[in-house]
Amino acid sequence: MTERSEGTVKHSAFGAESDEGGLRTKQAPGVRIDGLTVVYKTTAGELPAVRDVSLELKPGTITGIVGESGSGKSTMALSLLNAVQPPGRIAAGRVDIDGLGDVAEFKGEQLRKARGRHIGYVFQAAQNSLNPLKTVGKQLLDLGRSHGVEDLRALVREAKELLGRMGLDGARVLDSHQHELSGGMRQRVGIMLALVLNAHLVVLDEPTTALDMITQANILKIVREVHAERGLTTLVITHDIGVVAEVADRLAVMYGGRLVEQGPTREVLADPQHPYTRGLIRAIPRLVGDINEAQALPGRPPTLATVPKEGCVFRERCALRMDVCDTVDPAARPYGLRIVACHAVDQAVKVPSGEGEHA
Amino acid sequence: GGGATNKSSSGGGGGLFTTIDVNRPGIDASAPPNPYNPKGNAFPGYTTMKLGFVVNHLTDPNKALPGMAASWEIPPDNSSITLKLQPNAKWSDGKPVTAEDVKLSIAIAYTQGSTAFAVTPGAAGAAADVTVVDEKTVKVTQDLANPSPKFARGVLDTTVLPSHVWNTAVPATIWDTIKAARGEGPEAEKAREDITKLGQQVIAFAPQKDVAGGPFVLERANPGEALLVKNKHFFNVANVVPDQVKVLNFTGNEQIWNYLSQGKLDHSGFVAAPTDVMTRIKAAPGSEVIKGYSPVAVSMAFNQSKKPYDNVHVRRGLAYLIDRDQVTKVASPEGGTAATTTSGIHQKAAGSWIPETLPKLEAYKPDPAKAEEEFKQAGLTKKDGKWTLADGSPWKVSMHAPAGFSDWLSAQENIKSQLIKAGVDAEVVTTADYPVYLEELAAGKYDVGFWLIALGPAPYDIFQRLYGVSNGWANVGGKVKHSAAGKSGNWMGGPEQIEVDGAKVNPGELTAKLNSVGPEEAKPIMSQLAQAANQDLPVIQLWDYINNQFVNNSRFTGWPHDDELLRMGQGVLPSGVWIQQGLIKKKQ
Amino acid sequence: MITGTGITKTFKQRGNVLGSREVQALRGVDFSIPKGGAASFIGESGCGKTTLGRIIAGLEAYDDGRISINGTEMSSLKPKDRQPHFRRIQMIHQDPYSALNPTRTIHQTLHAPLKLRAGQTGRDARWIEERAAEVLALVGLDPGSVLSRYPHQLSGGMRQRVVIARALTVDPDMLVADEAVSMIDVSLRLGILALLKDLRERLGVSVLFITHDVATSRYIGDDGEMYVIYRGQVVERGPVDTVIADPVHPYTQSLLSAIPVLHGLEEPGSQPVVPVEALDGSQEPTGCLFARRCPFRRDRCESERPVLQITEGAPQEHACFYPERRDVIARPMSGV
Amino acid sequence: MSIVLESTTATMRRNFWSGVWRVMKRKPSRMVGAIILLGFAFMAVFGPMFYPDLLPDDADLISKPPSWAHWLGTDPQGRDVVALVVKGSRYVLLSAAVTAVITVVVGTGLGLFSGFKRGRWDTVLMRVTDMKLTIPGLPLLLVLATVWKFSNPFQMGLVLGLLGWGGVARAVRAQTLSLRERGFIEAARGLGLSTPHIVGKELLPSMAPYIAMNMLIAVTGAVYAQVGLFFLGVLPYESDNWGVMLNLAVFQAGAMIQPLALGYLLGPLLAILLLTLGIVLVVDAMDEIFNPRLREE
Amino acid sequence: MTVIARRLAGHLARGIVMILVVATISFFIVNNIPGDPVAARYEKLIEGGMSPEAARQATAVMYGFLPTGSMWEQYLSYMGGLFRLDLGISVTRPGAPVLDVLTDAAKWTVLPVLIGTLLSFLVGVIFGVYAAIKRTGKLGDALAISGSLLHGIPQYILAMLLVVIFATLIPILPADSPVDILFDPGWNAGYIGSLAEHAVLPVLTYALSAYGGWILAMKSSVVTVLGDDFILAAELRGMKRSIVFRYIARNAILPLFTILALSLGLLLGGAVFIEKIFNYPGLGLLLIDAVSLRDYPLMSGAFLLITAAVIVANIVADLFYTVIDPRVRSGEEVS
Ligand SMILES: Nc1ncnc2c1ncn2[C@@H]1O[C@H](COP(=O)(O)OP(=O)(O)OP(=O)(O)O)[C@@H](O)[C@H]1O
Ligand SMILES: Nc1ncnc2c1ncn2[C@@H]1O[C@H](COP(=O)(O)OP(=O)(O)OP(=O)(O)O)[C@@H](O)[C@H]1O
Ligand SMILES: [Mg+2]
Ligand SMILES: [Mg+2]
Repeated sequence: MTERSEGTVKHSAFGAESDEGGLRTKQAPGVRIDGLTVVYKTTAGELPAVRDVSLELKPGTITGIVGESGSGKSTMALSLLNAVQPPGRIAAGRVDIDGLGDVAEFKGEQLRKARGRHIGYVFQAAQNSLNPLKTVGKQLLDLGRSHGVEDLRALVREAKELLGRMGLDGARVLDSHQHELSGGMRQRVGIMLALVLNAHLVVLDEPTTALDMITQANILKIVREVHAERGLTTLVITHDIGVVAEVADRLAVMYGGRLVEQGPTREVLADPQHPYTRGLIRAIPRLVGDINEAQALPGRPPTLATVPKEGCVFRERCALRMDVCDTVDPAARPYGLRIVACHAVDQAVKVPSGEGEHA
Repeated sequence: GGGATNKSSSGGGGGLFTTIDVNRPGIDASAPPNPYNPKGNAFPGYTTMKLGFVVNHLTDPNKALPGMAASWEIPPDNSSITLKLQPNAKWSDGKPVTAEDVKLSIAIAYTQGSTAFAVTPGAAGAAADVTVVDEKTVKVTQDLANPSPKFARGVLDTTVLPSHVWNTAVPATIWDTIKAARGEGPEAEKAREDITKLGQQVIAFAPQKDVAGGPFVLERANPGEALLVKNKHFFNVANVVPDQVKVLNFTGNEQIWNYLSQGKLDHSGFVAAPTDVMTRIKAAPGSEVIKGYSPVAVSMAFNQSKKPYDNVHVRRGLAYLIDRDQVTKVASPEGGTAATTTSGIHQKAAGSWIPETLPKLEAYKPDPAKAEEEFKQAGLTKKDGKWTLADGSPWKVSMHAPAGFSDWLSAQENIKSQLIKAGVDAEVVTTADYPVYLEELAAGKYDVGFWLIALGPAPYDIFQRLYGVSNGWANVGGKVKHSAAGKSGNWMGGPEQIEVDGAKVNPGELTAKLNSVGPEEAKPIMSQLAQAANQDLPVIQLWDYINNQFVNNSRFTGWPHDDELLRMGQGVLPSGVWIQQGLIKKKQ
Repeated sequence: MITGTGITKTFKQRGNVLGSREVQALRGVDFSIPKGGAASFIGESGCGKTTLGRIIAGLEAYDDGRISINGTEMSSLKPKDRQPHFRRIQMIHQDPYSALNPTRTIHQTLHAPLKLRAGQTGRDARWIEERAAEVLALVGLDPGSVLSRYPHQLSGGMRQRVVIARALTVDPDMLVADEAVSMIDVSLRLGILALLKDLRERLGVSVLFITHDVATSRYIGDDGEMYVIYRGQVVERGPVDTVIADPVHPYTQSLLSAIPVLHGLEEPGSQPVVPVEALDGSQEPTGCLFARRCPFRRDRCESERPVLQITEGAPQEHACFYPERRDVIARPMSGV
Repeated sequence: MSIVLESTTATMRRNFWSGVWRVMKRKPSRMVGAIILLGFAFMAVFGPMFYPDLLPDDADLISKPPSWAHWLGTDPQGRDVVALVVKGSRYVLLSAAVTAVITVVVGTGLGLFSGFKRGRWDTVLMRVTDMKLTIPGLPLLLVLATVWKFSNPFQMGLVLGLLGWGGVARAVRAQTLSLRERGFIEAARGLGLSTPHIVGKELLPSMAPYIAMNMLIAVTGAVYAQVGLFFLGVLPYESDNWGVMLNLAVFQAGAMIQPLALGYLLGPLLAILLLTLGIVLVVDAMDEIFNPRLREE
Repeated sequence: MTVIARRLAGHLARGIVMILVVATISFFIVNNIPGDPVAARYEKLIEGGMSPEAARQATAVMYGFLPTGSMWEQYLSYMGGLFRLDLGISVTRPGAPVLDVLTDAAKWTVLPVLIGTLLSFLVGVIFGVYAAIKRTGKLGDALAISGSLLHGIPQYILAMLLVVIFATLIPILPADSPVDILFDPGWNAGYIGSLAEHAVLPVLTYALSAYGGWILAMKSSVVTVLGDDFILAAELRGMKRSIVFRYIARNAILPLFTILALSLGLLLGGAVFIEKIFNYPGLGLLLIDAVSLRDYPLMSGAFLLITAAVIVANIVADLFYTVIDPRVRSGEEVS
């Protein structure tokens, strides 16, 4: 049950031709989320956990979504598979995936087939995403049967290669039950199951939460490498900016169900525009430098019930709060390569229009 | 209720006769066809035959219907009985019934102890000798050391078993042992021990197959019921109508009510039933309740070693308080008639035995005033409407009854409520079951309990319930010994001498005398005892039982209606006797 | 002043009839935390940080070694008499959700220990109430709005503050904060860390900080000491900033290498150390505990176990035969 | 300030009851259940006072079907069935209460002790509990009925209670073990709070829904068991007792075959069903009542 | 496999201890019964002029264990008999060894209980799944409430209701003996049919009274499993509904199997009411009869057998769990 470090892996495995016609030929799809609103039914009526979110995942990129607990990250990730669990539902918006269409409209078999084969999902609590009574191998076969894979042997071979790629002994892992695997191994099995059917869009919900540092670094490395090797479009969801900074090309920041800022990771990190992003980055403890530079955000993140119904969701904790914030929900506007939803930023852009396009 | 009985009257010819065995514990599939096994699947009257089937004549204890014995002769001095067996009697396997069978059956009876065949020294009415006169004749003589007028009854009430089956149950030398056991000294004692041991053996004896002497033979039994089929070799087979008999197991009164109201039973012994249920039963097509004399009465008995029941005035007071009509109406409206008075004799028999005395007895009609007077005489005082003992301590009439006896419990509940209304506190306490009840009763643990009396027809049997062992008088070898209250089963604890119309009498001695006198001599003694009981009230006679039998005329007719045929000796299924006697006919 | 020497602890996992597994959670750990001082324990999951913290807080028995609190040697006392000493060391649990009794209001939660204290010091009910408000104010909460609430009516950060307030009711000498911020929202973590630091400065409470997030350990005070623990052994120990900036033990280095780099703000170190294997506690090596995973191991590492020591060229204590400085940590990009 | 604080305790107490009220109001079924249970409690405590010690009987009205005068008819003694049910409720509910108290006290006590102390005591106690749980209750009761007389509701309750604590002890121990691992228990120990405080104030309230639920279940179990025993007729007859009524109704009044006597059967039967219903409905609310989070919502 | 063997050994050891404990308890209960029948009979024989030795022997024939001698001697001889499977001789059926009587009765209990339980298990589990999946709908609610109520109604009341309805008001089913005597026993349609017909009501009662428990247990088990992440994960991987359903069912039913085994053990003794009301000649009725007729050897024998059944069921349940749950199999405990 030891994990081998990479290096001994045959990379050719990924290039090998599969018998399933067309599987290999697929391209990394682009995804366009448009005006997505997801509501949960509560005692206080239907409340939005994700509100009017638009986001584009460019083919072949890794996008990271960060946000605090309850900001709607998982809800949004699930929406990508049209899998929001009752009492929640997608109330509005589209989720267009290249080669599939608007997933939000999908139903029944069509939806099921899309999941797994086209969209891989790595679960937030990957620790528990396996059936405790069945070996990984058996679950793999179930997966294959569900998707009409004819050559199950090839599927197993593929799985073994994937696991081997991630530094695990494939045969051994396939023969194991979940409780026989460590957290890091389970997470890798989760990634394997998301990819084994050759999905090219992968959603990872908090892939490293509850793992310790070294394992986390290991998993992140795997995510990055597999992404590159298989040509994927990847969405990583996390509350830890560090994780995003490690892997993501683009970064989207969520707060109270809204996307408050998105853009290329480096740009956002280096020059955050939205006061929340700024606060979030400033709140990261740093290894070096003056510890007084880092500051906690005042106040506390909202819950479904306390998210303001109108106006800016962040205003309670915002240093730049203006009157308009109380009544008008700031629209998401382009800011260079970025999109920011903040009245203050709007003004800043309007006034010194010439500069600041590139930081 | 079962649905199976109707649909499969598979027997043919005379059809299927359905009855129920009200004796408990009932049919047990695994039990052997052994009449002595407590759970044994032998059905007296159907599969097993007695020499004669004793019936309940009002005054003659030796009256019986012919069984294996076709006829018998008893000399006037009651010293012997000569039995003539049925000339054609055969066992169900075709072998003839012989005098030897009878002799072995008597030997086996000895191991179990019976009235006529007991090894207990000096037992009253015991046989002295058994002689096989010829192939079909047996003579039994009585041991005249302590004779009993109902000796013949004891002999006739013997089950006849096939010796070719049962000879393995007891050793060939059994008669020697019996003889030895009837003597005295250590050898006799040893012999008696052997007999007891044989008794256990006999109880456990399990013949492979039923060899029946009666009109039917056991085909099979399961836990709920037994199937009997006609015995082709039965001597009176020509007059036996049903081809098959289904004997159901008694599991509760409600089960019988259910069967009866659905008309499923051709005959059933009596079980108490509430009025409404009775109405339903009677409404079933063909249903009939036939009534006859039952030589039993129930009484409320006192433990006179406990205060205040030692005082006759208290007992009389209670007698004046209890409305027996109401008690009977609540507790046993069908099965009994309220006792007109306490005489110690069933009132029907009392009319024959003591016609002159009966009207003179105090009736103890409900009369609170008299009761109050009696209580006062006993020194009881009434405080706040409640009677208390002479010393001022509270008084509660605590009545005991065994749990399953619903009519007794109803009666006690009713008496309780009557007494409480009259200012006498009362309670009903149940004992888990009858054996424990008897044991605790005998141990003197109860103040007041219910007690069966007037067990006719023999005069001695009638009064020994009041003035016998339970009240201190033991009749051993014809000699009466009195033991003190609380000793040797004397739980009634009455005085040895009581005053009857000013004269002191010893009721125990008088009762013992009944055991050896003829009917005419018995009458004055009974009159005296009845008066004694009436005045001293060791018990309050509550109601006299009526013998009811449920029958159904839809399939069979010819049910007997006279008293004597209705109730047979202990444990006999009367319908079997009626059938073998040829009384029962197929309904045309 | 709390010191410990040679603390060992072995857990016997209760197995079935035939065998029980033993886990060596601590193997002779020495530590010393001065009054008002700070120390942090870092290390991978399962390396014994919590166990050590619990032992220090008196919540767990230890097999061997000695602990002295303010000069009193604990093992010389009867278990009963240790209690008051250990009460001076309060544990702040990782999970603020389970650390507060959901059926009791904050008032009730604070009231119980205060009452005990009031009984010991002969103070009255009024003092209890005042003190309750005081400790809440100390942790930056508004007593008026918090006292009558149930834990579920508070956010994670507020709960953690209440937990700290509760610890303060007994005027502790030391707080043991076990992953005290890992379950708190990112934006609020620093607030709690700042509070701990503040308490240190204002009340002179020393703080023992347990974490696997190395960076946070800086925030309870730069005068603190850092203990890097691996499989029950302290492998490196020294002032926080020194250990972070200048680690010499390959294990410390791999821990620091694993910290995600904030690309755009930071540049990764040039010599990252990646362990060869994952942690596998089932084998008991004879030599250096880290040898199997160490990319730099040599023969000696397999046969001999290094002890914590100071060698030339390294300012801090370490347990490595071949200590070497490597540039592992990410540094802020110049110009940002 | 302190005045404000002192009043919080009172407010909280008030809040608790208003919370309970809120929880009960949340579903109409719970209200129905609570009303039923209160009705039974009232019936057991005060019901018998409405009737004379000795119920009036009427030999002319034996086993009568329901009528205006006698809603459920009369028994074979000519007594009113409703009156019998009411009078009988005291025995049943009193012994059930005794059972519940013993079950809960012994079960909770042992469970807490075992789970809290752990170690050798725990092992021993749990082995004993396991053994106890292995012995099937009803047969054991039947056997015990031959020795015990169960002459009053207290004894009955005592025996049933002593037979019934096993499950509770197990459950409470499991709960204790899991709660013990919770931070707040450890914190309380670290703060030097006394064991009675920890057990009484910290552990017990967290287990209150559990215990309350078990108590209600124990009540139902006790009612069934004792009525059943009397029904089977293995216990000595008791006047004014539901089980005896059932027994008499079935085995003496023929209620099962005799629709006219159905009232006599229905009396205790409906009482038991209603009690069951009440408990089932109320158990549903226990979790919410004792959990402040669910209560306040 | 060693885990299984080890567990089995432990269970057997504990089971034997348990049997001994129960035997001891019942021995002492029997010895403390008021109006001790053994002593009473012994006394009677003595009074009847028998020598102490003979009386002792005569009583021994009846009761299967010695009534005299010190309590210890009696106890030891009783326990000795136990090891030889000798439970003594029934009092109400002299000559019949208790063990034979018990096995006779047990066969009447086992079959209906088994059928009734399995039936209710099957139906309850299926409806339970349904109630869990539709738990927000009307039908799910109705199922759950019906479950709670049936679960709450005491068995004897259910049995009585069934008798009243199907045997009295609309007499279409028998409720008396276990089979019609008129059919020849054996493998013929009539006999089997009659057996079946007579078993309908008892089986139905078992089934109905257990059904409520199953539906509730299954519902809550399914709801728990539905909340487990791996189910959502399977759905998100696009697994077929049938496969996901199997995952749910298998994981949800696992804890129920244990309860099933245990309840089968308990039902042997729990059949008391049903057998009493339907006059079904099984162990329960036997026990009541033994109690009400004070047949002590039979009583303690029946009690022992019933307890043994529970112990065996416990062992079976645990081993079963060990076999089907990989977590237990590998020696890890799951709570
Ligand atoms: N089933 C549900 N019913 C009601 N509200 C829900 C449900 N699931 C989630 N929510 C609410 O929706 C909001 C967003 O939840 P979501 O799980 O998407 O957050 P998240 O960003 O993933 O948080 P975390 O970091 O804790 O995983 C939260 O406020 C949460 O309380
Ligand atoms: N009560 C216990 N019984 C048995 N083993 C235990 C117990 N507590 C801890 N251990 C073991 O001791 C070792 C050290 O555990 P500890 O909890 O101290 O680690 P940690 O460094 O705090 O880990 P984490 O970062 O995951 O909190 C681990 O291997 C753990 O499995
Ligand atoms: Mg989430
Ligand atoms: Mg820890």
